[in-house]
Amino acid sequence: MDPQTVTVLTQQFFNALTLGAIYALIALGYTMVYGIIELINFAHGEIFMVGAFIAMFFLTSIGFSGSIPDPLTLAAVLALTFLVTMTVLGFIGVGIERFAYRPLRNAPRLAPLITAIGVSFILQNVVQIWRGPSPVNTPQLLTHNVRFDIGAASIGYLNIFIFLVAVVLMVALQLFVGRTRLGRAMRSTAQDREAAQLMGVNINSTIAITFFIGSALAGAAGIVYGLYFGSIQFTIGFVAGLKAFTAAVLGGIGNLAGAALGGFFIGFIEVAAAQIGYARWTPAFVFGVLILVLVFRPSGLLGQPIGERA
Amino acid sequence: MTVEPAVATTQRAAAADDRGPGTDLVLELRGVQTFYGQIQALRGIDLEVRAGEIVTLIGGNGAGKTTTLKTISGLIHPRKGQVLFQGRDVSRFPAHQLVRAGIGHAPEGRRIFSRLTVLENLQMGGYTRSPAERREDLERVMTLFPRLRERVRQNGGTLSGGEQQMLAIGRALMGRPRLLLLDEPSLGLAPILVQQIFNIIREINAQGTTILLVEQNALQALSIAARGYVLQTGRVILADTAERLAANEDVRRAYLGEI
Amino acid sequence: MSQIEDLSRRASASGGGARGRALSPISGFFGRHQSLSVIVGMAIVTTVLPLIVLLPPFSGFNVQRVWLDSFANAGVFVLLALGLNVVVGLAGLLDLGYAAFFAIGAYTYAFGASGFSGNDFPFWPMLLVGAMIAATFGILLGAPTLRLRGDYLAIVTLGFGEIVPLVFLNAEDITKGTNGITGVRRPELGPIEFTATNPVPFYITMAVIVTLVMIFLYRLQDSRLGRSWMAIREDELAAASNGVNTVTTKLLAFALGASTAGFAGVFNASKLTIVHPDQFLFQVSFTILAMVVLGGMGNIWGVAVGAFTVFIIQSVLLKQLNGFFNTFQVPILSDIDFVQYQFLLYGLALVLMMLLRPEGLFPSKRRRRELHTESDEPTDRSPEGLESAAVLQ
Amino acid sequence: MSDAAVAAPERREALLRARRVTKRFGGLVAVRETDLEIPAGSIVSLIGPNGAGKTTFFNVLAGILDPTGGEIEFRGQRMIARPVRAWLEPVLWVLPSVLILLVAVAVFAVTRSVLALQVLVLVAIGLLITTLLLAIIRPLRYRQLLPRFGVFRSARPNDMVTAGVGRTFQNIRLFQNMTVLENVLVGMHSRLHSTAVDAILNSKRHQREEAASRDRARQLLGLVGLRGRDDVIARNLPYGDQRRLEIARALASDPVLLLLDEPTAGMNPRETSEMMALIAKLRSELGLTILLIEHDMRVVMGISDRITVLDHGERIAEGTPEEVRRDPKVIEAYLGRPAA
Repeated sequence: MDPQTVTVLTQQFFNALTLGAIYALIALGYTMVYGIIELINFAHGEIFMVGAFIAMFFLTSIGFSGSIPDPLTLAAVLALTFLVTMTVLGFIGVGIERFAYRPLRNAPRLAPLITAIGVSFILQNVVQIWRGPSPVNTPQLLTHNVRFDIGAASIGYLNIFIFLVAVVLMVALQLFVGRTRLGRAMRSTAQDREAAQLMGVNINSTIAITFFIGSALAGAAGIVYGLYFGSIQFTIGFVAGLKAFTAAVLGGIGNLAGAALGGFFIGFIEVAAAQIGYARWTPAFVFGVLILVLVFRPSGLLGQPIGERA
Repeated sequence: MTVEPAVATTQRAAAADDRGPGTDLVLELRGVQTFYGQIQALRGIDLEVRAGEIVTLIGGNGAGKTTTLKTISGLIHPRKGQVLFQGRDVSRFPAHQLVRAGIGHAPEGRRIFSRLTVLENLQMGGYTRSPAERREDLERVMTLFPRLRERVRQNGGTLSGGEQQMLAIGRALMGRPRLLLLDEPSLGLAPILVQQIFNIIREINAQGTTILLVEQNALQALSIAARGYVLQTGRVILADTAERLAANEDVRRAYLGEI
Repeated sequence: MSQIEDLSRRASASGGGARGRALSPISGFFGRHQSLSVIVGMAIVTTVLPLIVLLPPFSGFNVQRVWLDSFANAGVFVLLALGLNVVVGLAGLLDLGYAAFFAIGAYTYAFGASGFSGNDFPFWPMLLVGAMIAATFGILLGAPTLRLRGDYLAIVTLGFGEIVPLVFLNAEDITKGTNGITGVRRPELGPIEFTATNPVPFYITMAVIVTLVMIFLYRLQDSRLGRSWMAIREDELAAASNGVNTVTTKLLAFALGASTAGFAGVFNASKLTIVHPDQFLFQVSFTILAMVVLGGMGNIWGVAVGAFTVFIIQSVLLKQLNGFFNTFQVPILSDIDFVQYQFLLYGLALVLMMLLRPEGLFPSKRRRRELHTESDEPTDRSPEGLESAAVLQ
Repeated sequence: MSDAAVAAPERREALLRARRVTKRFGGLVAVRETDLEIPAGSIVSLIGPNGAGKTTFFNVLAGILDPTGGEIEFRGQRMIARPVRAWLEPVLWVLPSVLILLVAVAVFAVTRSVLALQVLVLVAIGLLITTLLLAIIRPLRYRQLLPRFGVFRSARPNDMVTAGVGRTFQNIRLFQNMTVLENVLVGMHSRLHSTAVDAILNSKRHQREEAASRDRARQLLGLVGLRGRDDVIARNLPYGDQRRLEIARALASDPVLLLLDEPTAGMNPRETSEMMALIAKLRSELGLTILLIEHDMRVVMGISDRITVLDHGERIAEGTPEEVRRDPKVIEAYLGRPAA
């Protein structure tokens, strides 16, 4: 292989990793909510989009609209942005659950699904009215120009940062769900809500926590999306949400590790499609993958066979 | 919640006997009416359970036995009437608060968490308790059910029917209930296991837990219970001591399978 | 409301044939002669509508000609909603990419009869061709995915609904991409002229088509197939265990829905004389879904009325409202661009509808029964719990 | 049951024959290498503790679960076995048309004939649609073709119903919001022939069939004791009647073999003996063969010709009620003491 190709491929590899990290973060929310109340939260993609807007709004309103050269300030601002955005988004998620989904928790399946679509449109249009229909520039705290070299390829610190953020959040989530008392309560609630109640688990707050975490993760994805692409629009949630959902299904819905894996997989498919010159067709590739997975392995790559659910 | 210390003390086997049955009402239902939507399942249930007793509910399918238990444990709320637990009206309490208050419920069909390990299932049973208490209770339950100790790392779903029932009862005990509601503990078990489960129930009772038992196998249930209530279409039609119920002609004909 | 519910339930519980149909001699007659009642109903509606718009306040919005034109356009959406109702309301499958089939029908006709393609196939047979091609795509999409549980299907259809406009947009050589195909031929029928200036032929044609489709749907609903749809909606596994081939049955619903959309697509293309990827975006699928939900899933008349009302509100009233408030200089209100809020309103309407009146404005009796299945009904799960999921493998 | 009835099945041929059926869920073996033979005209019971795999075995028989191993013959025809290369099936749907498409490209590359390309592509699309339709409608011929490609997929539940196996569920699964009559009519589905087109055109055949099926449904309702309840919403029926309705619904498909999953679950002794009488009547009057899962030992011992005992997914005994009752393995694992 000639060096040129190697360079391009290395850089594309890191692009895919970054994109995958964003999808993975969104996919986690889908998978968590689905795992606990078996609802495809259609509004989740829009929550991600709202996250991107809130991060932008927060940064500009505290007076940062360009790159921050000083690493300490940068770290502080980033940490603050993550904290604020994720908290706000978490509460938005909890609010949506409280008012739009909880009343329908025992209704036929179609009802909350339709509500979710309704919520998704509300969020989209509220943002459209708030910020207008055209793309909005986001503060580029960490520009793509800050890079380091690996051989012939140069990698942006931003790519590394996004990847690390995603991995840290995912590991933290995995530990939380797998090891803690609250995580156990979440898993029990997912399996048998009534039995969990009889153990003393407050179902409503457990489900609310699930929404909080899922939405906060989508918020994190929104922040890094803004940082990475530099421009956001009210429509980004819809397509990103679909791709992330595909990622969740691909990995096996309800399975956290699967969602992460699926996210990265989708990231790689997209970058590969762009690399061979079919960027405009990426949604088609992604949904092709979705349909193939559903036909041949509906339980996803890491999901347990559906029959095993008891 | 000031109930916790009280629960702890009454756990001691002696506590109930000291005061003597009849004086210490753990549970009282007054004219409880429960609905599923428009359909009335309970049409005014009155019953009481005293500390240290085993009380059993008998009745055909649809008589409202399971609904009565669900109403007590707060899974459904009564539309009319009161559920008094240790003298306090708890009819509006959500289920998870009643667990803290001291009501344990091993529901029909066992309902163990099949994708959690046996240990995690038991830990879930002690969800409302402190880590130290949980460890202590874990030891107690494992002693009661040695089979569970052998299978601590296994997923709940891989246990046999009898082991699952043990896990379900053990899990309910992990919350240190003052009152344990058991719904059809022998359902679907091999006849050979049924006796074993009843022995365990008796043992739990002897250790100081008050038990309200719903059982298809009315004969067995009456053999270990102090008193029983016969339910029919959501009403109590007969209430008496277990011996007298077991001797009652109508009961024998309708529920004990003597045709 | 709960008391009424209670009464009606008690009435039905106590049995007897006194339920619904025999309420009064008139409704009893129309209950037995559904086709006749549809024909009479549609005839009345078709005659009355052009007259009503001559009266204020409707005459204030538009002249009669424009109104009739809107009604013909509304008919397209009534058709679409009726088709989606088969999928969502009768068979209980959530199709979120329904506009894709609409697009396929429209582009089929655009390829078949337009200046751009150079072909000039006659309109009337193309109506059926468009319907069949859309149905074929419905089958192609449904065959592998209908075995899945409902919400997966929703996502797959959503994806399909994204891909189809994308294909029409990107395959520029054959679709002229974003420009769309213009110069699509209008229908021809002997001496009757279908022109942009004379909406009457379109209006009448549409009324006839809607009448026929409604009759067909009512008959289907009461047939063996309609019962199977109902059974699948209630309990798929039990339906399969009673001999219903669930995949075929669902697929048939899917194909019927798709063909109705294809049919509407051909009609729409010939009426607007232009097809364009933007006509078939997700928003269109969403609008149709809103129409079905608001009208009352499963109720054929209800859905038709719902679709008609929503379309008229959206395409006539909201647009006119701006002009109206501007003319009279109403403070605040004159600054609002109501059309921009359209989808926000749909979203709100969907959410509120599901929360407050999930059976829709004009519900079917059966749907109401289902949706008011009480929330705390005991959920009977077999201890082994395998049954419900097993059929989905 | 008389002794004659007990002895007779030995000489009859087996209506259904299950060989070494295994079903695994992940690591859990629910059924292991279990054999079962149901002689025509007999009543066979499947007993064992919960979790012994009875319902799983039942679901395999009914075509709901694919077995991990073993096979099931019904009336001498292999209906159910472990799926072999089932993933090939969707590939087979599209393979012919893809081949033609490739040929089209090849022809175009050589001859540059646009017409040939268009024709071949059209043929490919037509073929694709045809194969898909065939795959969906799946007439018998198509299914018989599959084994030649090394593909075997078990009969689906509806195929089993068409072949003559009716079933009921342990936890009643009626169509709750449909009327009693409609429930039975759905059960009749596989025996009706009018198509969607018939319905749309309201053809004579359709009208005749609808009328006839309603009469037949009422007849069946009479048989199980639900006469005159046609228009009651199923979920408003009392529990015992729901069980009866479920049986009527299963009978509507004219089954040869009826699978009853705990038909007396949750019934009091009086209802139980009524149900036993009904089951006996189904055999004597309709000539049905019956397989039932049951816990109530009085029902099992009183009604069965043969009994199969499952424990931990394995068959531990098989025989007449008397043999099973005395079998030491059964006593040890299940009964505990000679059954009353």
